[in-house]
Amino acid sequence: MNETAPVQSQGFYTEDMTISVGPQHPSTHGVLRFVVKTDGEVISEAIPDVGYLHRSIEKIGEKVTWHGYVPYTDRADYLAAMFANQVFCMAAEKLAGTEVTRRGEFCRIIACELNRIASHLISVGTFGQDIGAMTPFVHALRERETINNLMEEICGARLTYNYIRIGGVGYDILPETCARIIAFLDHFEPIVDEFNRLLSNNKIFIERLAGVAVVTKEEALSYNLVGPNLRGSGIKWDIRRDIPYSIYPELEFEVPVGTGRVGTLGDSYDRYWVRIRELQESCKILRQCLKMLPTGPAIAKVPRKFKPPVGECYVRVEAPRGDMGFYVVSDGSEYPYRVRIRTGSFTAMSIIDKLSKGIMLADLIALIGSLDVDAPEIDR
Amino acid sequence: MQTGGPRADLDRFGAVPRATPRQSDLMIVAGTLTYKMAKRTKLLYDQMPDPKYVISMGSCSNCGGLFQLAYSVCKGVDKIVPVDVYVPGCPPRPEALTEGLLRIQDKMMRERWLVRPSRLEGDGAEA
Amino acid sequence: MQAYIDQLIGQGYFAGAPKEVVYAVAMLLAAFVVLSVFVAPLAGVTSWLERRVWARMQSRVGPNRVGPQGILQWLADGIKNLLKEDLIPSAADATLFSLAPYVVFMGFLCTFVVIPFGSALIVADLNIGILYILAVTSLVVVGILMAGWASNNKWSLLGGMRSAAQIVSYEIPAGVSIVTIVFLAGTLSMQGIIQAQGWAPWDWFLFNNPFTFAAFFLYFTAALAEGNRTPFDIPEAESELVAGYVTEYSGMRFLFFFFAEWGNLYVIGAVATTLFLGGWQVPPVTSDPILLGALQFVVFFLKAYAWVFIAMWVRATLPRVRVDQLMALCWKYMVPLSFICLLGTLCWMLAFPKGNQIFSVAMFVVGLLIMAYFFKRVVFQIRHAHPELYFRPDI
Amino acid sequence: MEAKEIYLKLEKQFPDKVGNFKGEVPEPYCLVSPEAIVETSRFLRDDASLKFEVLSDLTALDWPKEEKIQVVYHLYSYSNKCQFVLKVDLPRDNPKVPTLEGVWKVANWFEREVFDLFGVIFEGHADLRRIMLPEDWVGHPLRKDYVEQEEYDGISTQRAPLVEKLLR
Repeated sequence: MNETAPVQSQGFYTEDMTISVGPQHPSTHGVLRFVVKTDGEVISEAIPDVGYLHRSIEKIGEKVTWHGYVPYTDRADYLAAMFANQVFCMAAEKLAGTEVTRRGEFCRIIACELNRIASHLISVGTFGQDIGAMTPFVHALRERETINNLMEEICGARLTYNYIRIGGVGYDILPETCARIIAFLDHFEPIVDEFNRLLSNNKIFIERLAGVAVVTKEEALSYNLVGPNLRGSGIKWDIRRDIPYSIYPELEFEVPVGTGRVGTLGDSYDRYWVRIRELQESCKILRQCLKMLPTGPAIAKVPRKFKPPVGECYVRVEAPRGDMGFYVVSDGSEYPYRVRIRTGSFTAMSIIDKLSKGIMLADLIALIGSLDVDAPEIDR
Repeated sequence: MQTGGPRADLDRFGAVPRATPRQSDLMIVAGTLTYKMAKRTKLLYDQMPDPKYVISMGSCSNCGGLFQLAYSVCKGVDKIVPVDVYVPGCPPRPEALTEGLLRIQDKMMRERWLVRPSRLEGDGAEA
Repeated sequence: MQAYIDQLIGQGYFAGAPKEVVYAVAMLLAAFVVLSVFVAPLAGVTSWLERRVWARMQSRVGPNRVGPQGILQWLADGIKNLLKEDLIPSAADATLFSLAPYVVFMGFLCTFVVIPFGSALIVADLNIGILYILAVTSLVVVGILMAGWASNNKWSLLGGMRSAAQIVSYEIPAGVSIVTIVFLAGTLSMQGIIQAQGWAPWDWFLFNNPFTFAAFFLYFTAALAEGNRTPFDIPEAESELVAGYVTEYSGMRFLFFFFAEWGNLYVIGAVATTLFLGGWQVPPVTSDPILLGALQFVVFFLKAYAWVFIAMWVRATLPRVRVDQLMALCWKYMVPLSFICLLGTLCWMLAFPKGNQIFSVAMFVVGLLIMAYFFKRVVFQIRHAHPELYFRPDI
Repeated sequence: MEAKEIYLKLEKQFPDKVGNFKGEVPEPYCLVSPEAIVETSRFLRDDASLKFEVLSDLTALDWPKEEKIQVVYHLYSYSNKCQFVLKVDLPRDNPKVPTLEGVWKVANWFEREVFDLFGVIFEGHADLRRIMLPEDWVGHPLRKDYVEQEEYDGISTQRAPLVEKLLR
């Protein structure tokens, strides 16, 4: 962090101007706003102001039936919709104790890992564009276009899938789709290397990110960063590995952790590099799942009027932006009593205020990109 | 976002995303419009130079979409700014948005440039 | 140009009007012809070509709806911008606001007076050609500062400040690397510099000695920074400052700024070819002047446009440099380096007064080897990266 | 580290302030009196054997029938991989509870959201203002008895259902 002398001490008094890096700004992902006090280059304070995409999904949870709520969970974070579906359905199943069929579990993990690749492609691509490189973003979009086609074959929708239902998955995965997924994976691996050659090992890119906005381990814990942001600071914590759910114990994959590859440990480059490594890990997981795909029904028998017993439960899943937790309380009726969605970006936003003291304006944009926060997930 | 991408490429029609409202003449309202964002959208619309058009993309901005029960979602962007083309879908496919863009171009062809004052007073933002 | 007019006066065309007036009118006419016929469409085509080159590099299709392959896209943009509402923000300083684009535009247009398209094709062969170009391009800074200040918007103020600092500080490396060539050529006039170089590549100043080789790349980087091109396009950095100093501009005024930027690209290419790549020098293949002049024009245009293409290529791939890194790069690295090149060239001229032929050929061969190695790597990457997968997107 | 032992440790440390423990539900939790919440959470975080480093979630439940708002704290410890839930019961008319910002800095934003949507006042909070809704919003929406306003800032919140328009 380059310390700059306080403004007053340079003999003449210059005023800090406040700029609103407004809700409509090319590089705040979605509608976020930062009230930035700066003297032109160095920021003295950046106060985040969110809530521009608050669609009150939690209030709707109290007015809609259990089955009917699944499409709303998609919209909680439309870049990684599959994970919200999965968490809600797992929470409902935990409350009611319904058993998910084995093929249903596999279909869920295949859809989730595909969605993770798409979401990481977006976050890595827009991060490159924030630093100024236009081309990698469009290359990432080209790969995501292929994933969108595959998702459309699996569940009929491109972005908000409504695919995972309570007790299993809505539609079965056809063998041709599996063949197409494998063909895509073979095509995708060299593309990630090419992406690295184009952006990750680019001198200016490294220069812009090494040692910028460093998050130490204690800060990461105290601000409860999760997912790639936490692993970027060197803490090896992945819910798929440490609180194993669904069929993850049977798959072996490696959890990438930030190692201070370029600058110091926990800087923006580490968080970016953890996401690139996770892309490659997801490909490995997908290959194993497709090999072990069992036969059988894709969805278990679930009563149409789904009434879980009175009680509450908190389930968490490793979403692309960290652990997404659903705290569901049911009072035995057909409508959930309270649904609380806890997302990774919400807590990542709270650290921006502390990290942005003393960095440059261009670094604030790099910081937002490296934390990979996006509006639908913060505001719900 | 995907419409700017390689397959359904908006650049073919010469459409370039510009960062400021001053230099753009088509505003695409994509996604849900909440009350907190409504004031700013109106401000953005007013900042655009005159021959300006609005595409409301997605059922959320068309009529509030599946958030009818929500307290903080404005039910439809046409309560704020006069909309020219509504693109259905949640979210619409990239090809649908490109179709919306072509509809705007057709609408432009039919307008006579010299007789434009009606557009200014006529259909301001009906509450 | 002068000789041609003297002949006309000799034949009594201008009814005895004073010579200076005739010169002035002829110069104005020539400048008007060059600007309207050559420069305006050139800047437009550059904008269209840039979007096509970007699209090709991002594996998508650029504008191809207006005209064959979209070649008239810039005309469509221009007319649309003409029809836009002429909007001056109320809080803006109206006179400065409307004046800024013309200052930037004038700064860019004046450079075309001295650009030598051919041995006879030059508007005015000033004997201080290159100094004139340096002076005129700094007019752009004044225009940008006026735009930044007048539009009374925090973003444009920031953009204006940054670009002023950037252009002013990058004029020094550019100027010093130009001075190295002026020493070699012995004259400031553009035609003189070109005539000092032969048509064969090893006669160019680029390969004259290792220092001018380095000076060329220094000049090209500094010129990119002066033209606000990536990786130094901080003033209108899309992601940081919304649109930098052009935030408040709309319609035709906005287009003037971008017109100047695309045209500037060509000016950078033209000055680079004049100084380093032997301008319009052509092997004496034909005798009659018309064909020779046309050949010279084509050679000069191709060389200049090659560097414009490379600038587009750089913009598509490289990310943006942060402001303090930009300044550090300029003052800590480029200015000392350009001084070293200057001193090196002087010592070189002392050592070999008539220029060392063998070394130039050796440098030229080294240049060819670098190019060959570069293209080998490109071919390797294309073969390695499974090209067939690009053409079957719907797998 | 079973939930029962955690509760016994807590019981020993804060005898009268920690209430009825429920072990058999999927999420074992215990009730804590509002004044003791800061000490108990600091103890849970710093104690060598417990080490709950992370406040993974902070939210509230509105029980109009029992006339109370329940603030729920989900604590999680990465080192011994276990979770514990603290609950605080507050009266429904003016719920007040001391802030946990001192213990975990992430509480700052969680508490602002609970204040915004439930109206729970957190004493000692750095800047307690609305986070999700615009400043001039009336009422706290996530309460069960929240009724939607007719129009906000000149924009009517109801959209005439299409069917009526056609029938008319």
